[in-house]
Amino acid sequence: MKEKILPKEQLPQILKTLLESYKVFAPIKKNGFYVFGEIETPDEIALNYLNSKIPPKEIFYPRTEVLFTFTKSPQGIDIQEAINPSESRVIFGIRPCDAKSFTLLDKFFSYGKFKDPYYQTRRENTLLIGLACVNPRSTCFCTSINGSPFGEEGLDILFVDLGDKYFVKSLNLKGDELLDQLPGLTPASEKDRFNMTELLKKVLASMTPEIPIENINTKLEQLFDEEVFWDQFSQKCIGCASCTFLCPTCTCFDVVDEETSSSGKRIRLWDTCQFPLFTLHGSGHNPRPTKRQRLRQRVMHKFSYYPKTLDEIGCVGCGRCIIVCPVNQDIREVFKALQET
Amino acid sequence: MEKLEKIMQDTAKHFLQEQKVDLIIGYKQGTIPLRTTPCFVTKPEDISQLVWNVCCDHDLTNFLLQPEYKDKKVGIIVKGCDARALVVCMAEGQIERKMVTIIGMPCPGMIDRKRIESELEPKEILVAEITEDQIHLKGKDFEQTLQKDDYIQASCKSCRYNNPPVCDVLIGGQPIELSFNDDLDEKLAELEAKSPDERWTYFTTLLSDCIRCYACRNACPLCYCKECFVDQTQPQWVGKTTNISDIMFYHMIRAFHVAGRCVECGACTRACPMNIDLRLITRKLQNIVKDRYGFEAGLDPNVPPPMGTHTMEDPQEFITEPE
Amino acid sequence: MTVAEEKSQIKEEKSWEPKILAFLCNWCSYAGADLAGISRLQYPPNIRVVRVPCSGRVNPFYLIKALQAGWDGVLVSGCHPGDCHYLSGNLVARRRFAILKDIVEFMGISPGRLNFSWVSAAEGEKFSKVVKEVVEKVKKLGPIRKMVKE
Amino acid sequence: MTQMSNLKKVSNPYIPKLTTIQEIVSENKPVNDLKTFKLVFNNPDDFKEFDYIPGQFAELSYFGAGECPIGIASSPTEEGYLLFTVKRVGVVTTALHNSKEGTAIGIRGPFGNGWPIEDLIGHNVVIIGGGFAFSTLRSLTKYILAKRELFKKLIVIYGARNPNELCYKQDLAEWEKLDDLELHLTIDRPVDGWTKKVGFVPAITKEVAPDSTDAFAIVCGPPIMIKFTIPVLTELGFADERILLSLENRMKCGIGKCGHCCVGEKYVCIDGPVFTQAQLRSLPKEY
Repeated sequence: MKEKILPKEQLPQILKTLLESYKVFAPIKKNGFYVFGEIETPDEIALNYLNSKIPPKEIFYPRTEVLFTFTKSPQGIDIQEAINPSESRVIFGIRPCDAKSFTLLDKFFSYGKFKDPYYQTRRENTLLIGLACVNPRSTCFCTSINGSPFGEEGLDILFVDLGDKYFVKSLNLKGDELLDQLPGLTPASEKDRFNMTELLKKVLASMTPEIPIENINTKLEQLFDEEVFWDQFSQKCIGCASCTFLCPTCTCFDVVDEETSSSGKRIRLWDTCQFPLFTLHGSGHNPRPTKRQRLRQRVMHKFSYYPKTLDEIGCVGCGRCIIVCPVNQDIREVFKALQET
Repeated sequence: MEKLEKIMQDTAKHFLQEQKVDLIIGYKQGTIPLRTTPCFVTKPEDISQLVWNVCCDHDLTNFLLQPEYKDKKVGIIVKGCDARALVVCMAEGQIERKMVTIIGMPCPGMIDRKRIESELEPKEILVAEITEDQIHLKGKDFEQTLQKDDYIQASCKSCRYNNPPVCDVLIGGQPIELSFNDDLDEKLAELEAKSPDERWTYFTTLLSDCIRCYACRNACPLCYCKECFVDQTQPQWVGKTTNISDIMFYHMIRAFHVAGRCVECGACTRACPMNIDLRLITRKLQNIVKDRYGFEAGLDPNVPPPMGTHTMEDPQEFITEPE
Repeated sequence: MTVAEEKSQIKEEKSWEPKILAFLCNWCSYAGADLAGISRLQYPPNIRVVRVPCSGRVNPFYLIKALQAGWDGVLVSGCHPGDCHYLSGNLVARRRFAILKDIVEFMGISPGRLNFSWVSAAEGEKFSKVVKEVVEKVKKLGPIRKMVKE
Repeated sequence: MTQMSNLKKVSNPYIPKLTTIQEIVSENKPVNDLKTFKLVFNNPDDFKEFDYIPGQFAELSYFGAGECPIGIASSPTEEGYLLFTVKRVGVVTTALHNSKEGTAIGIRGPFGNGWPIEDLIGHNVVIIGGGFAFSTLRSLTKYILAKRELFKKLIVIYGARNPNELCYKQDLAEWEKLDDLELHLTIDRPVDGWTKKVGFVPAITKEVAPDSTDAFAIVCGPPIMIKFTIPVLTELGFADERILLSLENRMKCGIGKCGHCCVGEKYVCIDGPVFTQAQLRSLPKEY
């Protein structure tokens, strides 16, 4: 744990140093919104952002990914595994909520008897340098879900914007090592530390009040069969699934084969529980045929099933689902309604 | 607009009280600024939830096709585009005219919150007040006033039927005339004048962001197929990946499937989480159908859709006729 | 790419002949193609024929999928308007193809990749001419690259 | 990079092992939508690693068409091959049905928990099956017969629409001759030449009335059969904890990652497919 100070004008220098030995992913502006993309020069970075529209999970878990390729010949079938060890990478400027989502994904992809080597291979050799939220959105509710705009979970280094300088904090050994290689850092003073704590207080005070989510688990279970309760939300859902596609903790995927005459590949691609096809049986039977059941599945999965299997809520409170929904479905309304019943 | 809102509420309330309808599908205040959310009112006393403002951009026709409203008498708040979508559904036999009470709203154009939000980021809007021609925005440490006309949604600027062509009651009784400067037709002409290769580059670049989430399809009031072609597996015609060839395949066929039906409501463009603007395609569809068959979708429920009919005299200049 | 591969590719491009997938309606164009054969009419061997019951049976998927699979051009041929065995299949098809062609070409596929014609059972000669013309057109355009799925 | 090498040692659960179809048996000629495939691993070591128990399933790959989860119909006591009974329904199963002997098939597995053999040892076992869902029950029956001394009484009730739809006719013929297996075969409607029971499985279960003391009931079949069989078993005195069922859901990965098969917090692929009726009571009815 090291605490340093970096004058803002030194940031390009830091990025330059990182770019020398790492592939660097950072927020960039594209089509009027922010995404995490690979940068080649420090000036491509766009740090003046609230949060990226698309969560950075796609760096480790891309929308479509080849699992393996195969070639057919008279001698039989030859399978080539499509895992390439990733080069050392840094994700710079990731928000604490998204960093936390990686701790959830890490858990999920390695839980149980089977591990997911594709995610794990991409994920390793990656350092996460976070940028604390000094300006959380009104739709952010990380504090309600055991998170914080200055949260450190999942990060190796945290940057906090103190106006004209960054408070830089390494959070583990890897972070310590990296900090030692970076130029222009000076030790943080007691005053800097004080300023940072004060800033955190200010930011927390500015946030939308916490939504009480204690016992949410049991409440959800009690209400599981209450059609009226779920209908008030699912009624306006148009089933577009933007909420799940842009969720940093959603992990479901589909697997398809694609083939040309003699070779082919098996591909996995993001899928979503919000489509009826997701659960449709070959016989025509569908265990979740209605919007109500599908919306309930999304909520239950994150707030009831996740805690049961992985001991953590499967949501980081980034609020993307609220912002992106074309009909303004607001998951916080579900919590509120839960508290009222 | 407040005046219209009041009349709309009264009218809707009247319909509910008279039991002319079982429920009203309208808009209510959303949970974040500049947003409304669909609302379903069944009791006359709840009618005050209904709002009407320039944030009512969602196309409510979408809901009418859902099974839960099949046997219900529904009152629905529609703008010009929504009414046209409704008419297409009627012409295609999806909705029975007598089951729907159409409450038409003359539409002044909806505002483009996505653009406002994007331009303001990292500032965030916390309070928005909209007057006749201005939008007052307030947030943490800032206050800003925008001219409403500068932030009208692109699809509203290029709108040609802002007043419902078919409705049971037109709220306020007065159609609104729009006079926005719109360059969609010029842009289209410009693109059409380019070479196929340039157009290919244009569309592959535009659509390369597509994540195949099908939000465009789900938001579309006219994409009501029980099983979409992208979900069919026997055989599976369209690959599901984000390979550009698959993406183009999807968008070509989707365009084909809404040709002669699309009413340019802009729901697809609005719903796209990747901000892909599909308006050039939808405008082109209008032109193709109009040029070839003199047809405009969504104006008359009694005229059969162009892809469901044909004549001996249809133009066929594209047929190969060797000398 | 190795030198040998590169060489073979150059060679391939020089001797390149377009591959064209033809959907012929069972009642007219297929019989027309048959007649062309019986009459010993010469036409380029670049087409592969899929017999369909009616031009109205041809789903737009087939055409785009053909391009995606690397066919350089597509031809759909049916009965003349008014002569459809199923009364109006070709009229439905005519509207469908008109719109599809407009959309596909608007989105950047070169005109000439998608072709449509009317050939009756008696028009063996016309069939050979249509094929010649289509092959010529596609030849000029060169191998398809745009829709092909890598 | 050191971490990388650690990972490589763990085998990739998404990569299938290669097998070859050695034999295809149509179970219901002339309808022919039900075939049993005998698969042999190309590499015998793979078979050694394929350590399974009855009730587990595997993901079969027809390369180019995709993958589908299929219950294993052979018993681990049968050496050298695996059996899978496949109904022709979707893309992959159709491709499988159209393939011939010698075709390469990928296989991943075994997956799922399987029938709880440990619990069954030393008890009476009542096996109730309907239609082609009998596959993993065949596996279990075979297993019990091979280790007969470990189990007590064995009753098998197996029904199908008509005699033709009964799978594994050869096995059934052999089982009928055994005196340490009580076999009840039934068909839905009378057919000329059929001398055995006629009637739906729940009714026959009631008629046979297997003793519930010291017994487990193992049920696998179409949802409608299960729905009406459970009350019969309850009436006969079977506790919910002793009624075992095997679930099916749409499934992609088989290893608890793709999310398709989840029922509540349980994944059919890793927590199931076998659940006791007691467990199912606490799960949402999303299967």
